[in-house]
Amino acid sequence: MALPATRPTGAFPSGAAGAALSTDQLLEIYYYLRLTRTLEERLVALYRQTKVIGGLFRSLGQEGESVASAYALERGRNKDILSPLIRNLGSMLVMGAQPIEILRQYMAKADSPTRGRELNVHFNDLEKGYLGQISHLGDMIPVMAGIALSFKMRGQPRVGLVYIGDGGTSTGTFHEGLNLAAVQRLPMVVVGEYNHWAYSTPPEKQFAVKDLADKAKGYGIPAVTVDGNDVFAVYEATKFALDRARRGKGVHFIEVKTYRRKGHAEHDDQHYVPKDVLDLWSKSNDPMDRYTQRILAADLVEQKELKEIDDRVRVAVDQATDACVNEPLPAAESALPDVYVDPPAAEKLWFKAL
Amino acid sequence: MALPATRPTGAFPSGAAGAALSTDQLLEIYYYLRLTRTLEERLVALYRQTKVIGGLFRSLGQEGESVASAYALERGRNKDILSPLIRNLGSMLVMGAQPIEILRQYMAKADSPTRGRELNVHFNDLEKGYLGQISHLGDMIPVMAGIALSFKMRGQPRVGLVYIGDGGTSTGTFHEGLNLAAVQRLPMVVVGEYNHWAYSTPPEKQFAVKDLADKAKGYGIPAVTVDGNDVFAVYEATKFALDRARRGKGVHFIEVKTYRRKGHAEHDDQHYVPKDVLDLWSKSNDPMDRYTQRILAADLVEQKELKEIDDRVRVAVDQATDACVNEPLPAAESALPDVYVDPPAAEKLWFKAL
Amino acid sequence: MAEVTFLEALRQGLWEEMERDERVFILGEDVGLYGGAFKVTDGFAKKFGESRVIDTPISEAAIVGAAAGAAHMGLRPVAEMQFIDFISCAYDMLTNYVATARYRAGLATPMVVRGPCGGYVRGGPFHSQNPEAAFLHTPGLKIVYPATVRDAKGLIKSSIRDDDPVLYLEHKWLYRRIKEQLPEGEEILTPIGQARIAREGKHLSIITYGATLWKSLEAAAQLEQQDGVSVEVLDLRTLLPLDDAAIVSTVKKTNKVLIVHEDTRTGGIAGEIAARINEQAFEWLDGPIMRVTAHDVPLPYAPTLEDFVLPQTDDIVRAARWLSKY
Amino acid sequence: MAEVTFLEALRQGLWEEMERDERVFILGEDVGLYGGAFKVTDGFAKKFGESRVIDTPISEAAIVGAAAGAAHMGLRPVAEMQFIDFISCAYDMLTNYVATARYRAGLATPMVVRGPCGGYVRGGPFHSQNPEAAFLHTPGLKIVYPATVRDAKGLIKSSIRDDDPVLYLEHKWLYRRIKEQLPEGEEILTPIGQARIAREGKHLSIITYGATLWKSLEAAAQLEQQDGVSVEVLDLRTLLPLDDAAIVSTVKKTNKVLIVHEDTRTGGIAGEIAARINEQAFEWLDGPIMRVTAHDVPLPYAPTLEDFVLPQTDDIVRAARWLSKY
Ligand SMILES: Cc1ncc(C[n+]2csc(CCOP(=O)(O)OP(=O)(O)O)c2C)c(N)n1
Ligand SMILES: Cc1ncc(C[n+]2csc(CCOP(=O)(O)OP(=O)(O)O)c2C)c(N)n1
Ligand SMILES: [Mg+2]
Ligand SMILES: [Mg+2]
Repeated sequence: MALPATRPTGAFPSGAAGAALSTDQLLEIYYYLRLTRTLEERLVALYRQTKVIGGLFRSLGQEGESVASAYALERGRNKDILSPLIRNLGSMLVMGAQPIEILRQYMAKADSPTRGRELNVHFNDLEKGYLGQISHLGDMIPVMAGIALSFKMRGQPRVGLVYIGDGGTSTGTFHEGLNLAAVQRLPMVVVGEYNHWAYSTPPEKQFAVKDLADKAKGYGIPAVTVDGNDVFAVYEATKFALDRARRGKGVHFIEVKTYRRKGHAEHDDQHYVPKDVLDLWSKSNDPMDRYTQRILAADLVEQKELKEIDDRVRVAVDQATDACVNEPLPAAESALPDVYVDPPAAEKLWFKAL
Repeated sequence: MALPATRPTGAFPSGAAGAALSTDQLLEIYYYLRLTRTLEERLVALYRQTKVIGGLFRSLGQEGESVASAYALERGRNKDILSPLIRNLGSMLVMGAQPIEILRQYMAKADSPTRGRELNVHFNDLEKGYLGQISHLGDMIPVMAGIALSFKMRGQPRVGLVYIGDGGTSTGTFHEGLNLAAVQRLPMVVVGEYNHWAYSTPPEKQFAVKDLADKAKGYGIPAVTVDGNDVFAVYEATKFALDRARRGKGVHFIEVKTYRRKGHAEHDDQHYVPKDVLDLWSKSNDPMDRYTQRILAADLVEQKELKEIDDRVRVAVDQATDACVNEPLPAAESALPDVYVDPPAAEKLWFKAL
Repeated sequence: MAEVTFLEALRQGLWEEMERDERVFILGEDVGLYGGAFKVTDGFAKKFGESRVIDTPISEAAIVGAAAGAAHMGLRPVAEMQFIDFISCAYDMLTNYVATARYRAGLATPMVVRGPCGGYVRGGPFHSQNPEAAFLHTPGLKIVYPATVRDAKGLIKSSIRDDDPVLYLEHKWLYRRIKEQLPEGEEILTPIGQARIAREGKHLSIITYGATLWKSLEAAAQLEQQDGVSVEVLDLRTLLPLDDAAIVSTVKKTNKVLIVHEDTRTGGIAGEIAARINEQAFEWLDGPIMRVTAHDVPLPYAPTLEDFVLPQTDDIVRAARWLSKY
Repeated sequence: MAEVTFLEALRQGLWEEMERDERVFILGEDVGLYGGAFKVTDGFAKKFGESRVIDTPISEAAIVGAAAGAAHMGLRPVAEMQFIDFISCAYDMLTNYVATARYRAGLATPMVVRGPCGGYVRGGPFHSQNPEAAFLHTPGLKIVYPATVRDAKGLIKSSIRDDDPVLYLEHKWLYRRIKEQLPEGEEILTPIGQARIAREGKHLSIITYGATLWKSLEAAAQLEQQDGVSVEVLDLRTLLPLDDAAIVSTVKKTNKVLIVHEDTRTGGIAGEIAARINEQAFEWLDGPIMRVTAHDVPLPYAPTLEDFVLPQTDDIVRAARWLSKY
């Protein structure tokens, strides 16, 4: 399968994988898309109420590639492992992260997955199959290479999928990790998100190649560029790459062309982004719109079913919010344990006891 | 000019640049080839006499690419800048480093360029146009990018040339520096030395592409692969790349295919290198032999002239050795000055004064 | 005179040096048209042109390395780390290449690496770091750490003019929180290597820098009022090289020392200061040199946790009270 | 019993753990067929196969990062740095990703990073480094530093079995210089976090580790003989977490402390130790805690320079003599 480099227009490529998806699956994908968007909208509301403690990062316009790529994985215990970035909320939800976990993380609640220690989507559940990133861009590539190495060493039919932004590909760790994985022919898929911005920096100040996929040529691994706002194209490309990796053929690079429709974080008014470009992407190239139109137009699902999901999601997000918004922050001294297994807690400093 | 990827065989490609070189220049190139080899042989002798303090690194078999690439530069004050690696002794000599400086460095003499502080070819003369490396592979790529950036900012018609080994291309700093230089279209030339080994590691464990030149594709810069043991081919390719960079066209990557004919360092018996391969390279693909045969066969120079150079070199190396071999090591307290401009010297520790 | 913030003072210092000396240029991520994540270089690209205010790829090692190369050629680069936490990606380049250049090879490398550091702002473990201790161990590098508006300006200017590489740490909690009247038209240059007595006192010395200077001053005021304890506060300003004379002199004056820093305790800079005091003023000590620092954990995100982990004014008060009674 | 070198003991420890636990594997540059630059893993690829002894590209950050990923999945990687100087290239990965993993995200990351460190061997500034101080400031990481043949073995084995990431520093000057009889067949495990009294004494304590342990023992013998001064020598063995109990106990016994380390002075680990002693045993001190360390310069290559810059037995003797008379 040689997927063509599709341009991010409103046109729908007629992929084969779409047909392979059952109605339930199509609806499930819709569910995750909707959940991502609704949950983020809720986070914006909470952010404005200053209930979100730190920054808020949006994936608006990128939910399609996140959900579709994760949906192609084998999920569950001892299956594939995925490492998301800040804009891959959709991927995490697909992998089984719960809305309440996300809400608690952003609000630094005591019962959040990291017990208030780390922010936003920086958390893991290796049982469910996701490994949170650290802030330092690029670092997750070598780490995922190590995970994939463990699969290879143990002969497990598992694959590791890791995301990298157009900006993140400039880091040394991206290079070192991808090269190591390529040489070792590890079962790893890299999804490069060409969303046109790295904070305020456009691609032409980030690299001198046209496509991220060009970078794969330096590692001797295959690459494909797909329309990142076409759920089917991303799903199809990822499936292919995963199958290939699972068969021991090594690393595969998938470039998804998409657009970051919000600022780098909620505080960034993105004045550097041309208004008309933003409009174009939001009006005629929204991944959810395109997906919805397509499954409706092909009579694969009914409008009513989608409406039901929308309602279900709204209720779920409401309930999750209500359940945790007034939860306490972690107790101060809970900051001390688990730096090491042994000693079990950091020493409480002398002046605290005076 | 699209130079073909030449295989490292004994055949001589008929480059155009050879013709452009005057007899004096051809003899000068021969001089530097001979000087490199003779000086290294002298260093081996001194090493066996334990006069060399640390390790000894040989460039046997790689003198051609070193000398030819450096020879293509514009040399002298405020001209091009070159940054050599441990196996680019030839390049440094072309740039004007003196045999006695090399000898003193290896023997850590008080009057060595670094006054006994750094080893082997790790020293600079920015007036002459060379910047010594540090051990950490890859680091010189960003540094040279910064030098080239200064040329661009000041509108100077100067170029920076930097070497990187096949192993060194795996480092994060190689990636970051080359990408930055490519994006900024800096006047920089990178010579990638495919010498088949990185210590004991062969290329297929170092990267998954065939040629180092493939790596350039990920940076949006042109690349060429040349027969590194063909002095003319390397000279020609470098000249072309330098001219292009000087005209503001940005970074150029030159891969030289060659062979490391000695172990990683003198202590390494290179038992992991097949004997027959070594023999083949030394018997039928020695860069000096090929160069000599070619200029003789084409009647460009006379045997007598070469012989004179050989003698001259021997005398020069003898004299340099005699002049410095018994020189003193640096005085102990000369270790303290020049950590900073101010304070001018590190504090002498209290227990030394007791 | 005009009242300016810490951030504005830093901005002014950079601006003045860019105007004064055309060899000065800025490079980093989003420093150009966007003006930097914290707007420190806002308006610079417009004024000085994109060739002197360079947006780079996300490549900290390349940023620092390229700055070094340009510095060798006589330019005066100022490299921004978007957050100082990312200097870890250039650790090799800064410690091995840059810091050693003069010593090992006689190379001049006049350059500044600067970036926002420090906590108290809910930034979590990777946007709140205090990297000074990791670089204290680097002969050839200088480290400055302004705590006041005046020094924000005076130290960036001195750093740019210094002939050696300088790591300039700017605490983001101070950016917009503190303000000061600065004279216009006057050249403000804070000498590198000189600490400053931020408050005179008799009974006990607090040695500190950065954000905890303000917490220490608060504590000192409280102690004066509530306990009648007179606390001297020394603002180090330069961490490498340390101003031994100023440190020793305050110890000899008060005979009791509390070292306060925001960084984690083990391996923090307080250890070095304690060792030096011990060596140079042991006989003058009327009590142990004590430390108020962060707990030895990565800095957590939740306010309750962060506030507990980082040293607070109350902690300083309690510790100083204890020591004053020793 | 068989007499083995330090290097051989380390090799045995690695070998035994590879045999005992199939989750253990090795990765690094030239560790496979070549057996490592210093031959620590000589014969391992042949015995355990290339899939458990992996030759990597020259990519320290990827080596450390991949080790972490594999460790999360339950393996027990041992990552070799060809020289420990190159760990600087993985500084971000080790301090930010690896060391914080358990704390920030509940991730188990049982892995060892090891490599030859230290000077006295004419390696010049980039093949002689002592990186411990740069990592002392890293909650979540352990640092061990064997000085004896027995501990070379005992600590590598304990490090591999430890459930947290361990930086294992092996001094290359010791590799073939020291020998010891080791029992065969007996399991040698040195507990992490415990210092060891290498020589009992009464008048003065030397706290040290690594190569300078041997120089300190030499000095102690000389002082005993020539001056009748009885010196206790404490071999730290683990640098993070420090064994406070052992440190405090020797101080309380002798009341005078000399801290000796090979690393440069400013920002070296001696500062931390001095601060702790000060805090925990101030009243027991009969003199200032003094340091014998390297000078604050990058380590030069020439023997005359290196010998002057690094602490020598004579320096320790002179310093201890001075302190004993204090
Ligand atoms: C090593 C490193 N340097 C700098 C940063 C600061 N930073 C955070 S996000 C970001 C831009 C990332 O752009 P990209 O990789 O394209 O991801 P996107 O935000 O577009 O999803 C930067 C510079 C960082 N996190 N890590
Ligand atoms: C960052 C870094 N890691 C490891 C080393 C140790 N080392 C020195 S030379 C070398 C092999 C270099 O191979 P290559 O780049 O191909 O150069 P060559 O020796 O073939 O000229 C290695 C691994 C180093 N110098 N720097
Ligand atoms: Mg992006
Ligand atoms: Mg090589």
